[in-house]
Amino acid sequence: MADAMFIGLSILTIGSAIISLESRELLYGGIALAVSLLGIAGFFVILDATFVAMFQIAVYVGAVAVLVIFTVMLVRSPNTVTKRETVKRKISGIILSLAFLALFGAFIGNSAVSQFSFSDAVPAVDIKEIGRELLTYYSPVLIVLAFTLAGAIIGALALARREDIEEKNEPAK
Amino acid sequence: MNQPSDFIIVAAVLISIGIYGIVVKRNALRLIISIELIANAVNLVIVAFSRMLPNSQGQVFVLFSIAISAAEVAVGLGIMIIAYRFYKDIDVTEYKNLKN
Amino acid sequence: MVDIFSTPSLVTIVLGTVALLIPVIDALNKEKGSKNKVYSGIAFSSLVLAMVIVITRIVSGDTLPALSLSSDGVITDDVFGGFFSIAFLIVSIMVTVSSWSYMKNKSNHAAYYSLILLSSIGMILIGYSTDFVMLLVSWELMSIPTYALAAFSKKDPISNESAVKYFLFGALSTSIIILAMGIVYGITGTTNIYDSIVALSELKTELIPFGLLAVGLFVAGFGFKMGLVPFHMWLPDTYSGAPTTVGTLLAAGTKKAGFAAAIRVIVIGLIALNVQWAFVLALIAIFTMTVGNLGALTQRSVPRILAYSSVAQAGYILIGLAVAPYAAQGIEASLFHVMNHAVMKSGAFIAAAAVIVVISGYTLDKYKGLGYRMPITAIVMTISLLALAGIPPLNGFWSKLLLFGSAIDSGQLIWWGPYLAIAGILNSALSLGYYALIIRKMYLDEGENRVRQKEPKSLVAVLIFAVGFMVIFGIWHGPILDFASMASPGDLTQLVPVR
Amino acid sequence: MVGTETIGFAGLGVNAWLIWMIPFIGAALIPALKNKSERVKSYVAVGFSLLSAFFALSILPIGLAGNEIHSQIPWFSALNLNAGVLADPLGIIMSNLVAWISASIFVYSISYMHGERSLTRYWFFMLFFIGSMQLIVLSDNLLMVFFGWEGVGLASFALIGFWYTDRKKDYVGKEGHVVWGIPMWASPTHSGIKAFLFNRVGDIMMLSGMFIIFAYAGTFGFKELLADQSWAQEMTQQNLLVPAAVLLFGGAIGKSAQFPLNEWLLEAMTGPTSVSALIHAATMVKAGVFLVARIGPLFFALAVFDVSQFFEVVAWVGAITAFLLATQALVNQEIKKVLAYSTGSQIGYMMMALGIAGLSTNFVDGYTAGFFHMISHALFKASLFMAAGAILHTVGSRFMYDMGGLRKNMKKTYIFMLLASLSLAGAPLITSGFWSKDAIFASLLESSYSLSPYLFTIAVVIAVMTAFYTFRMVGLVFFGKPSKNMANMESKGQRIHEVSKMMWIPFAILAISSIAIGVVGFAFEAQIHSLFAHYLSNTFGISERGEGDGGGFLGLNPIAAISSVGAFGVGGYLGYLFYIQRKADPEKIQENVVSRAMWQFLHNRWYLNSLLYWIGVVIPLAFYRITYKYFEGIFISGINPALQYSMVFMSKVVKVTQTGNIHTYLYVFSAGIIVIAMLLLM
Amino acid sequence: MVATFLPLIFSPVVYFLGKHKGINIATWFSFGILALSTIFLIIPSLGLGSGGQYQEIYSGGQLGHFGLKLDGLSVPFAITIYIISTAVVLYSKPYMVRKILLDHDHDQTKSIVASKKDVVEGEDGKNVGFKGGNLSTMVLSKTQKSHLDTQMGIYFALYLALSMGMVGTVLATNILEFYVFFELMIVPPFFLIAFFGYGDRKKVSFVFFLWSAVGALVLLLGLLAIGFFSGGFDFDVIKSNSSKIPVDWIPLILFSIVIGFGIKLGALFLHVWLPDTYTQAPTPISVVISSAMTGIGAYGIVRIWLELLSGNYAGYGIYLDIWGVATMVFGGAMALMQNDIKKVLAYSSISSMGYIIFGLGSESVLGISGAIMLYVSHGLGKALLFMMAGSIILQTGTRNMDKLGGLSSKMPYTAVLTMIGALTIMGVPITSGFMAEWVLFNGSLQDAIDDIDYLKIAAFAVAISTTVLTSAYILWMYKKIFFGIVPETLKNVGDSSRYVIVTMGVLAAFTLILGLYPDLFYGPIINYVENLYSNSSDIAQIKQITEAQELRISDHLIGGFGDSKTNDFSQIGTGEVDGYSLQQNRYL
Repeated sequence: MADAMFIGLSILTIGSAIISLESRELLYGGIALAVSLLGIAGFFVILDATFVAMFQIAVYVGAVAVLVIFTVMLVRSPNTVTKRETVKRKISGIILSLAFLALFGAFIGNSAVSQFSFSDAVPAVDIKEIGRELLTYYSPVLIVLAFTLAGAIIGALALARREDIEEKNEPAK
Repeated sequence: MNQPSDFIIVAAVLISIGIYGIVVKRNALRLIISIELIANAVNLVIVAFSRMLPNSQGQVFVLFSIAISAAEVAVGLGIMIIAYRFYKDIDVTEYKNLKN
Repeated sequence: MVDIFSTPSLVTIVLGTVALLIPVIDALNKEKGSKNKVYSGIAFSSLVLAMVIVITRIVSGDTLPALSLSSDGVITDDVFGGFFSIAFLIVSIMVTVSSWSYMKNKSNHAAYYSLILLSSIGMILIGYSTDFVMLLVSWELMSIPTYALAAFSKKDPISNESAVKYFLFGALSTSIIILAMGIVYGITGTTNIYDSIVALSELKTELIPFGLLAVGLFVAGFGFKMGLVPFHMWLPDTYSGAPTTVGTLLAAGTKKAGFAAAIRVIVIGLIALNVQWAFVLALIAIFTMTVGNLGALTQRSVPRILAYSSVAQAGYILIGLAVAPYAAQGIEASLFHVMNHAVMKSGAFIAAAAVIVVISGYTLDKYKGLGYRMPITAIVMTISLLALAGIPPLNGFWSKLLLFGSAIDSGQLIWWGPYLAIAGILNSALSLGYYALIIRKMYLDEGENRVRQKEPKSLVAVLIFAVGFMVIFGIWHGPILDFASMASPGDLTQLVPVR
Repeated sequence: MVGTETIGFAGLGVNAWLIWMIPFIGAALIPALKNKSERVKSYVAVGFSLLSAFFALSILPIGLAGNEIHSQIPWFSALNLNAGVLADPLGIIMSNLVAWISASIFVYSISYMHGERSLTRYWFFMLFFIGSMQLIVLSDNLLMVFFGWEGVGLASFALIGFWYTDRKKDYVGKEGHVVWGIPMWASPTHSGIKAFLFNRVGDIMMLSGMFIIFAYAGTFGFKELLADQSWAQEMTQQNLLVPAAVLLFGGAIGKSAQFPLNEWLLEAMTGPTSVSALIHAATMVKAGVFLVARIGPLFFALAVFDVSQFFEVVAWVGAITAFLLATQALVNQEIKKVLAYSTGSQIGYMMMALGIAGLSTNFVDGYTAGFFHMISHALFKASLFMAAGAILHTVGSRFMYDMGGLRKNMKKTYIFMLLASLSLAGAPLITSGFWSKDAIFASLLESSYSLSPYLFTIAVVIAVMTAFYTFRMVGLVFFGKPSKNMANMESKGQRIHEVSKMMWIPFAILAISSIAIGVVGFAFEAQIHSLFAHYLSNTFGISERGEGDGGGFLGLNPIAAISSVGAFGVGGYLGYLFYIQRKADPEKIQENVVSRAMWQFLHNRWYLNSLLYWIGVVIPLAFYRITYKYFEGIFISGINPALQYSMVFMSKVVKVTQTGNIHTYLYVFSAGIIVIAMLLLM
Repeated sequence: MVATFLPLIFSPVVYFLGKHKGINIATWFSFGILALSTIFLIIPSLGLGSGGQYQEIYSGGQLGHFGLKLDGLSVPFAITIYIISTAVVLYSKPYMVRKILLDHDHDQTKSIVASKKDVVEGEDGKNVGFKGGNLSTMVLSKTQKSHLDTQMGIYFALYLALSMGMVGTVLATNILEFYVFFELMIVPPFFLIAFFGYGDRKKVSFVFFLWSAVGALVLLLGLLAIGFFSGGFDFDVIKSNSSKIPVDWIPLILFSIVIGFGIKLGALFLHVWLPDTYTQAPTPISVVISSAMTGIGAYGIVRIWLELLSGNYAGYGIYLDIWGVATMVFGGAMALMQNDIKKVLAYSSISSMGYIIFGLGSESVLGISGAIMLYVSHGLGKALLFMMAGSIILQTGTRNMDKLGGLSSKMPYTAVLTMIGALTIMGVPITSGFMAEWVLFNGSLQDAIDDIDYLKIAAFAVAISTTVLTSAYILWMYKKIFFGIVPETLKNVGDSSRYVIVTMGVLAAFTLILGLYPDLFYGPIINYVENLYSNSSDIAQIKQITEAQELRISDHLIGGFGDSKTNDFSQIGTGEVDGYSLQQNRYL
């Protein structure tokens, strides 16, 4: 069963990823991104990482994608939609991405990665273990993460804050 | 089927798409979207490894990674919004004041 | 778990508290008006306190010697971290103090200093990390505030553009780093660096290409921060576009954090794969030096010259990394140059900042006759540039000397070692072209006038500190060199069982 | 036989030291008298020269007794070199000759240089010259000889260019006379430089020779060289002995104006005539002869090693020079230059004699002949020059066609010049020139050298020419009608009169002594001969073949005497016919194509001067100019811009890639990852 | 040996003195410092005698010990440097005062637009009969005065730093220390030329700086290789461990050393920077860099190659020989082509450096000693000539030889002193030049003969012939300046100021003293070089007089005057009679 589900998820994820980039309307792109992220969450579920999947949905789909969509709506203007990329650039981009694929293929093919396998004998990671790791070994990281998020918030706030006082002095940009 | 390499291949495809996006797309938001795709693909790889080993550290890693991406995006979008204020546009090809 | 009284914890606590307190104070304070000096003062004192902590810990000998790795924690308290901490703290202090004048007429001071402090924490923790995850999060703690800082001049499209470029690159490279870490995790089963060293040394041959992919991705990910060619392209734009103090932080601080991470991860962590990466790093080093210097040669804007110059300097530092497995003094030399370059580049950038503040010019033409208009700034700029060029007896000379020397030393084991030294030497010669050009403009060309301008006190203080550092530790290079050799892990081949 | 050797300044040694030191001290003092009157300077200078001469006289008895003084002081201890004086008979006689001739010329100078500016300089260099010359004569090693050697060169340079403002009247040569694009006239400073450089060429040869010897012997001292001859053995094994000797002789070629470095002497006549008399006739140019006289026996004494080639070189160089210059003297129009040609030619005789000495079994004969000729030549040539100076002083022109008929106006000058000229021409029996030339002829005839008959023939031909041009000169100057120039002067009210006593007495003395020696020529020659025979045999161990026959004197060789007399007769008669009696008009030469071509050839100095200029100056300069223009100007100067442009170009390339477009950046970033990953995989 | 650092320590002091107390005090203060340093330097040197060494080691560190050492090699160099430096301080005063004032006036009168115009051209036009000695009587405006004081302060400060750098280089005991000083001595001239030079001074100083720095960097490569392979940077360590250097590295190291020092020496192909620099530098600085600084390259070659890597010297000598000869000829030939006094002298310096290189390549004790001595001699001689050029510029306002002539009547003292300098350069006896050159050539020829190497002999022949060329251009220059008719424009020219004459006189006296009594320097030099190669068969040794002869002389020392029966040379003569007669038979 997992096979079919895997293929379906793959198609969903990859397809929506393509759509998110190639859709004419940026808004649809945002939505497609959310779908793609959901697909990833699905993969996580397949991989027995439900906690991570939940986190993915909460943070990525719930926060990031929504944030993107909001931004899309905020910055929406005719320009953002009409400009298209030239074919030349597209082709070079495709070449690069294919090169990347080839690179990964080469590395995977050259190494023993393709022989990796999941051993069903070993049980999947327990959520509790994750928690324990988080609170013991990784506890300093958690604190640092807190600082990181604080930094992001402070930074975002500082950027988003409209500097009305100064802007009055300088009406025209 | 359903071997780790399958997940890695999916991730590789996603990364390639992301790479395509960042070198082709003019819209700054699409660039962010591309980067997010790459980040997710990477997470997928790690979770796959985590399942394969099996090892809890990978999942913890991914948790941090997701959180970081979120923080990054927040700041990134802030920057984009300011950029939009200047140019009334978020076409990154317009941002060419600094060159040479 | 980590000892709360270890250096990184103490520093994090001190700086973190202050960093979070500053915006809070600002939010509570309803009174309008600039609080620049106050915040600057607070930030400065906390940084000094952190510095005192680091130094006391090292001097008292409570820290672990050299570069220590263990599997029981994500951070360690070793001299290597201490060395980088001191370098970063010096830069942060210089940036903070100079911002006192530089940010006078700008807004949002609380956030500004807070971000600087947070970024400093990030940089410091990178130096202490022993775990990929810790490294990653510290990396981001360092990066994210600087994205915001780069865009800090909100009325300036240039600043914004630099931030856009920086951000996109940064986000991409973060993903690359995560991928690399994921691969290493995948083939070793651990995120701890020490464990992965052990695991890698027993790596199956079939998996080596996969490990090499990780190396490549690491090089790209960290190389973005370090400004290595071909990952350097954002760098000149951002360094020159961002507010100059932020440029200082980026050039002198975060760049070095890249090296700290690279030493921790690539040189030490992936030492087992040295045969492959050493040569590639060497190639990159040569390209980096050359491109950096060539790029700087015909620039008209001084911050941009300095930006390109820091690309080139990254190449020099990379020499030490590349030959580290083959020359006992490689890492030591790199560390030495990291410290020196932090001060030299800060000095130069802050001098440029002073020029922007005082005569609001940054092009070479504006620098004409600067020797008469802003004598202190000009002399500091001169000394910094000479130090960057490696003119003895300034400190830059000694570290370059050691770098080239270690490259030559490695020639006993690898054929390409000496070519690194030759390339470095030729590039040093090339770099003189633009360093001397700036000096020439400042002293020899007639400017608009010869009226002496008032130079801001805080900037002058920083500049004098920088000059003092460069000259004193140039003539008396012993202490820093000894410190660097204390911090360096020594003979790397002894570190790990080589396959 | 007692040779005296000392370390330091003990005993008589100090006199030998003082001979050359006193002039130097005097020279050092002269500048201190800068602001004193001309008279003070002059008398101080003359005083010093006389003092030196008296010291020379004081050691003369030692020399005549065949003894020697050798005194050394440590000097260059790092190389174990000592400074020393070596006053052997050769040195002592030469030293006296130099001292006394120079003293008389100094006296002459007081009057001759009266009223000139920069007398300080004049006296300084004159004294400096004497000091250096005595240093050459008396020093005991080649290095110190070289010191003096360069010292006289320097003084010569300074004095040739004494009139450094280059007024037209101080030039030499006929203006407008251009051969092969090379001007044949020269300004004093030009001549000075020319003289210096020609000498320099000789000097480097001499230095090379010295160095080769030093490399083997480790010393420069004559005594040391003679004492331990293992060096010569080593050098012979390397085939270096003859080259070294010839190189040393190269110095003599330069200094004595021998072929092919003869040209400087003619232009050296731009100096004041007193200088010409002292330096370029009586003393300095003899330094080369003296050097050969110094080293000749040394090499000859190394008889086990074959150095005959060296003497062949000496002899033939002498012969060629003598012939070359004598022919040119036939046609020259300037009185001083005629004398200068004659000087070079006579020195050629001396070289011939010294060379043939080494080629014959009887070394002493040729040696004595050469040295005797040197003495007699010094006397009469100094006298001739001073007399010529007196004439120039009066007439104000250096060209002989501006003179004429001076016999009446300047009687004393005429008489004494005639006496000296006779000596030069070799008037039989009463002149020293006759005896010395005769000795040379004799030694040539007696030589066992296979080519000596040719040398003898050449020598006789030269003697004919000598007599001819001597009479030509006397005729042009003193006989015939007064020239236009003189008429002009008379018309301007300038009386052409006899020179002052101070001027004519010195050359009178020299001319008379020349004749005096000639009168007792035979005895004098015998005296010198026995002296040198002793000297050579004692010092160098060169024994006389015929010593056992008693007397050991070469005697009056009838063939030599006859040919000498005949040469004088033929040459003198022709000269008399053309220029004194003026029976035949020398202008007729112009009418005949062959003779005109010959005249032209001689007048253009065998094209030798031009050739040397082309080789030594014009072609190198052109080459340098090309180098300067193309190599230095384009290639070397181009390095900087080329580097600059290439770097700037590459910098531009880097800048072009920095497009400012983030897509480019990201593209490069991504591609970079691929490249690096592939590199790693390799 | 605090002497070395005195100038550096006091260099800022001089700046402030100059700025606040005026130029006289600054001048005499600088002079005092340098004179004091010279004395400090000479005292230990005298103690050395002709051998031994005096060493001070100061501090240790990872990179080795830093000390200062005086031995047979560094003594001549150090003393020459300090003597010239000291003398030039005094010389600088009148010269620089005039130069600065002229520039200042120039700046005032001329708009910035016209700033490209050549300063020298501007000077050519007018003839200022300005006497440096009469400064005190000149009325200076206040701004002029303060400008002058400041500028002179800067000048002397940089000047002291320069002289310190040069002395430090030759006294260093550690290759890194050596390198530091080596670099240190190129920075002050850069500023000095840029501030006070002529013509396109900015560009020239730039070129000078770049080339020197490039040379230094190339050198650094070699030094580092030496240091790292031999396990230490101290001379002593390297010397004892030089065999550790891998053989295949030797050519590379030597190459970098030779190129590095070659640039400093201005050897052919690497002389690009030299002519312009010498020409456009202010004359006192031309004096110092030409006579003292350039030759330090020779010191470097001797010290680092010949001494430290002595095992690898022989065999490469011929290349140095040929290069030296080419440089000599080239420099001399180019000097003949010039019209500008200083340019002639600049090319002449190239030529002289060619002599030195030639000497160093001679692979003989004497050749190397001669080359070292030639440094001293060239220093003194070239200093005199450059000073002459300076005083000509000072007095006439031009340095174009076509516009000069007959000056020996106007400037008799200068003419005489110049002649001494010229003789020194030409290598004519009683000047130190001859003493240097003959030893040099002698050594070279000795080596050539020892090796029976025709290439070397040919090189020697060309080299010694080049002395003719040297004489030619020097005399030609002398003739053009001092001989001939005085041009109308120069009728009012007088002799140089007392400062100039006295300084030149002192240097002239030194060259004469050395010419007469070369032991002063040759003692230590030859001793040093002999020690270097006492065991090497590849290096031509000095041929000593055999013991028998030594004995003979000492016999006389005891026996004294009058007692010399022992030296009957006739014995020698009779011993060879047979051989003699044998030879004669050929002609019979």
